[in-house]
Amino acid sequence: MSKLKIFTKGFFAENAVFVMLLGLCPTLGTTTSALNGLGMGLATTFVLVMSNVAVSLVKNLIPDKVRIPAFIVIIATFVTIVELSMQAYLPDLYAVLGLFIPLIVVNCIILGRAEAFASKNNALDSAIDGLGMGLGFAMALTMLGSIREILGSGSIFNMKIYQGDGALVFVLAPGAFIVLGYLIALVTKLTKKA
Amino acid sequence: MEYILLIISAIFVNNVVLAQFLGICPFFGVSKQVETALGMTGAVIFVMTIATVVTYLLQKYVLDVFGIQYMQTITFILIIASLVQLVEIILKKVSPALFQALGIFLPLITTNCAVLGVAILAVRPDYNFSLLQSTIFAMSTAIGFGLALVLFAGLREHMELADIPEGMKGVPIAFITAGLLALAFMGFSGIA
Amino acid sequence: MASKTKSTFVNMVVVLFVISALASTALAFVYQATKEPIAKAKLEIKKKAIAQVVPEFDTSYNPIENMFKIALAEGDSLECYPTKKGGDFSGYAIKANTNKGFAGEFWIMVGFTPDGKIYNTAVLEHHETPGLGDKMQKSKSNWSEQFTNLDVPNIKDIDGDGILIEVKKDQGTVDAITAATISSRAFCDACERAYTAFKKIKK
Amino acid sequence: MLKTFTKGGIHPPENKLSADKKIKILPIPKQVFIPVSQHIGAPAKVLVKKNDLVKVGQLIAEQGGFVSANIHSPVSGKVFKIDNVTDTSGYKRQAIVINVDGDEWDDKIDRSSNLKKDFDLSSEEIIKKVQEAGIVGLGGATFPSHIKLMPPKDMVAEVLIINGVECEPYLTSDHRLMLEKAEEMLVGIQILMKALKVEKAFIGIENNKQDAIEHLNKLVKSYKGIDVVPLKVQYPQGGEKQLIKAVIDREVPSGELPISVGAVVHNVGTAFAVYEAVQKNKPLIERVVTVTGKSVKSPGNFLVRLGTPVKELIEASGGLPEDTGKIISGGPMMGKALNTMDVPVVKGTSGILILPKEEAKRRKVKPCIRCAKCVEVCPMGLEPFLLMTLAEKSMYERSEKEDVMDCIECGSCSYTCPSDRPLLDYIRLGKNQVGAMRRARSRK
Amino acid sequence: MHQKNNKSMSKLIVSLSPHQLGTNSVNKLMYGVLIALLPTLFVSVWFFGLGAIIVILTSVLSAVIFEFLITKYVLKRENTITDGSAVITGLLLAFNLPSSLPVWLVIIGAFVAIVVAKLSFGGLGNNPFNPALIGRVFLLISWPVQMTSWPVPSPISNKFLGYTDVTTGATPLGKLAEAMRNGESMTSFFEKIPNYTQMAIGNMGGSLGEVAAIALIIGLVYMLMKKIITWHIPVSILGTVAIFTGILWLVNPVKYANPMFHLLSGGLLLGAIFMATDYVTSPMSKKGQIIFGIGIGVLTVVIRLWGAFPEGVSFAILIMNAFVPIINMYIKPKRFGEKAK
Repeated sequence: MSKLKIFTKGFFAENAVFVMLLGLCPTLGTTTSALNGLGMGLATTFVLVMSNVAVSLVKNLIPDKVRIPAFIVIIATFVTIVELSMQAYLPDLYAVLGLFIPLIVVNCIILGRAEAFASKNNALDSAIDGLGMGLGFAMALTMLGSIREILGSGSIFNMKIYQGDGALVFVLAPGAFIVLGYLIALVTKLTKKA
Repeated sequence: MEYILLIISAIFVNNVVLAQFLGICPFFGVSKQVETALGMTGAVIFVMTIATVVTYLLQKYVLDVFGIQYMQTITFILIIASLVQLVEIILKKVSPALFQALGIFLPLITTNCAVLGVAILAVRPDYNFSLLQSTIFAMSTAIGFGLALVLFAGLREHMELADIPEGMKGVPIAFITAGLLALAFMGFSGIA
Repeated sequence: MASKTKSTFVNMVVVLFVISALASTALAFVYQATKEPIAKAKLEIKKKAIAQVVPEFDTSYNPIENMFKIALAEGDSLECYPTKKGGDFSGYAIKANTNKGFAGEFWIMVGFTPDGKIYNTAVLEHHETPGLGDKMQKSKSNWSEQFTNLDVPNIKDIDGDGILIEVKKDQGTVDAITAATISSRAFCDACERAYTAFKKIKK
Repeated sequence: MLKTFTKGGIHPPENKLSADKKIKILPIPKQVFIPVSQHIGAPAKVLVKKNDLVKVGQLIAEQGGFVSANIHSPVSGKVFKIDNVTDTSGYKRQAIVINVDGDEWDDKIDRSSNLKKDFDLSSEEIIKKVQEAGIVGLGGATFPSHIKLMPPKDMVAEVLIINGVECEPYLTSDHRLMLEKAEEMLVGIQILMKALKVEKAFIGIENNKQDAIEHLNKLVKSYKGIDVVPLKVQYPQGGEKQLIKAVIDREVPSGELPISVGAVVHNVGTAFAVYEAVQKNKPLIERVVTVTGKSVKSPGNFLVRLGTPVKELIEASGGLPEDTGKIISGGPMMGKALNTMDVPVVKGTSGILILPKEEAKRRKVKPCIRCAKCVEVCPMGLEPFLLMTLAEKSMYERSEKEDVMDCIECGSCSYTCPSDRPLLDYIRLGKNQVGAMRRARSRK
Repeated sequence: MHQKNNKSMSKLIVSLSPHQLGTNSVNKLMYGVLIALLPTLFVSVWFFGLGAIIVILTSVLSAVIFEFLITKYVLKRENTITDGSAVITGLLLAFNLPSSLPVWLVIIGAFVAIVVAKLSFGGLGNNPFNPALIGRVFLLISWPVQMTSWPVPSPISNKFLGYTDVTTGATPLGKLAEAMRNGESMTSFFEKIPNYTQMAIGNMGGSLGEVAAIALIIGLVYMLMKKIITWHIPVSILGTVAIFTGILWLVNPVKYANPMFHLLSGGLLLGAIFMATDYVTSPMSKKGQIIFGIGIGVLTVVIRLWGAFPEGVSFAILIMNAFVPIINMYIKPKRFGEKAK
């Protein structure tokens, strides 16, 4: 597989959210606005790249039977690093994303990539894979966040684009599910044609 | 009364799936049939309650005491992962039939973020829960998860027999349904 | 390619132990490195909030270091951050909570001038409904401006229940946020609690 | 309050056009077609060959298994051929074709019309006579009657129920029989009671046959143990299980026979046939058939020799109307549509119904709106909408769990469906598939 | 002769029984519901004037147009307008809206009802949730301010052209929620609201179609007579609400309003008679329907008395809609000859 392909597959062909349906909790929970979605996406990307690299470096040292716990420890370490750094340097974003930051650890994408890719490939490829997957995830979250922000608050990245109140429901839980449902239908339709 | 409110709040008002977006993966993954949904519910109630009790004690008597709260994520997830293993082993021995039915879902509980999420929520300083409160909170949350899961499974089984348009079949319509279910559950808001 | 470590018991224990040890060490290091900034960030938020709700003050007298608690009832106390200007107390920022919110407890900072007027308010933390209750935040709407310079001691207690800061529906003077009466009422409750605490200082 | 069954049911327009038309004897046709499968169970075995000469009442095919029935020649003449002939099922099946020559009867048969009330036979002897005469259920189910007279060892018959309900719209053959052959029928009932060793018999008759109820009520006084039970008009009251529920308020458990609640049900036509077999030595060679339909010139009831082509019946009632869309053997609810008028009248033919094109057209099928009307009317307490969807989606395992096999195919669901969905068609498909599944399982 | 016969034979229609079908039809049922809604329509126009007409027309028209466009161009299925279900959805949606709601919101509501709640699932017969209620709740949560501004009704003669320029006031239930929160006694509360006669004829604030109890009950009687619906759902809902609120009222008449008030106020009658009885989204068996009704009754009272929303009928029906598949799965009609288990 070429490096480019490793990088781009995460955007469409194997997009974590639209195609693989992984990491749905943060996808729905943190996308009340485009910015929050982007922030969550980037935080996840960081953890994904770092844990992918770490896993691929130590993959041969870890006995198979304790593979999963070992991966979880590695992932949890990076998650905590993100959590602490965000608290220190981006307190506003941390306040918004809240619980979902520690929950990156149980995001199936990360353990999934560690299992499916990093434990079988070299560090560079794993890093590219993590970056591609992570950015694909971030893209999906930003897209969802943008739509919800536009429909729900009448703004995008906090810039007002129309007067008056949006449809509040899109900021709330029901809107998240509904928008993602139609988005997946749309993405499936477009990718099928292509 | 305080406990009743806690229970109602966790099951209906702040439903873990429909309002808090936790445990979405199993919510979609294990909701194709009501029967498996019921089994999964049982497993989650069990794991979530025990996990919360154990992590609560760990937080109060180890992490807080030694001032190493930053180890929270890492220790909690390890405890949950080993608990799931334990449940798997016990279930295999005690009820092979149930194990057969749930076998594939049990590992899923490890990555059920609702379990970790509830464990973390239960020790949040601003909640200031007692051990009993935490336990009730965890159990009610799990029941709320189960309620949403079973209702959703029923709706999906119903849709198996319906005439869903081609482009909406499968995942998309499942999300729309979940959205409408969440919309209905908004009616519970403010009960306290 | 190096051969894979075998799953013997010793190997497993050793590997897990080493990984955990490395992880803890790494975390301990990061924790140490971020401890200061986190504390600073938290302090910053508090400082900003205090500065928002009281008149300009002399930085020589640190309100955070001089924080004191005022008990309202058994096990219920509020934090007060006093400020000075030119040697005299120029304002009191009181961090008040209420559990009457739509989605549970929320925290606001209420600043008083020494004569008992509310100088300004700021929302610290809340879970109110986006688009409705969250309009009490300055960034979302100008609703909370009606609390600015609110002359609490001169409000007439019309319904005689001893509470001064109330929404109009409860015979008070405050306009509620449309469709979010509960949040508005809770906000008033927090202010009232802060005012009660303030009166205790004055005594 | 009149008695009826309690679950489901519909009340389609009765359309009993031929109710006051006396039974006419249809002339013997030139050629008759006698299928060897006129009953439920194994086909009868042919005993004659081409060119054999036969008399009226002569055994021409004998019982081909435990569940099967004898067949006698309804005419005299020469066997023309033994060939495959289209019957009411629409399939070609083996049949004996006889060219009619005169009307020469078997000597043993008493052809007089005088009423013979007394009989002195044991239960076993009666059953043997019934069996020999080839009598089957004449209500349409065509289940060999002698089997119903022999309850399994561990079960005892307590009561005989005579089905004079005739709940199918249009049909009047049973109604006429009750009016014109009442005494014979009552004697037949007494014979059946004797055979079953029961003391009690009820004749269930729907309230729309007031004259028959009155007539029989007068006559039963001189017959011990027989009562007439007027019933509220409701379809499908003629269904065995529904009738038992209506008359003696017992529910036959799912998958079991009426005898499990101590009841045996026979049709009025069967009772009459039993009379003729036992008292007159006359095997089952003719029956009453209603020919009806709104466009039919002169609807009527005919006493017809079995094997007579349907065409002859239609000719006798004024010919085939111009706008005919459908010819049905039986009633509009459970009858079978014919694809040709050449099919012969058989033991189970209770009527020939001719529907004009306008009524026969299938309506456009619309989506199910889940109005639950089919659930409301199902006399078996099933959920037809679900059974149809399951069959549509080939989910037969679930069909079985949803008790598809309990369906009695009364058609109430299809009748009532506002979306004109062919519920029963799909339920039949489900029943077939589940039946095949069960057979495959039992083979294992 | 033989030839000719065969020819005429080939025209015979052969199909499986039954050969005779009843006179029920979807159109007949749907138009029956529409007729049953007419009295309510009349009352709403009488009390809310031009506003009612604008909201109803917009809602019905946009529902029909959305149904037409989506079925034709997106789903590419047969036209379903004539079955009347889109008209009913549009009308019921309008009956659940205040008469002063801006037209563009009405259109959005109709879009959500028809496109999201109904056609996404494949149209009539497939949707698990009541489309009109989804439309209403969507609007209520998205635009709570507009959705809870209730014009004060006035007979048509007084103020026909009162669409934009109306005084608004709270519904009796809104006032009840206020009173309960303030710990006000019921005696003083009842002085503030219209009396029962006024409530029964619909002279109070509220959604278009929910105010007129008498008109709604006429509709119910009509539908029962025409066998469009059975009594099970409406009676179990209303009965449950009456019993539940009755018990609370007997225990503490100062704190809780009496059952009569609960029955006449808000959208309870509209919901129980026209929304919960929607064929598609209610259980199939009678037993199931009664459970469904009891569930709606209980949830309605719970949300009314303790929830954030003054009126809970819509939510209660939607929540119970979600239970319908489970109810259908486990509550079966009693089979004939069912063996005791």
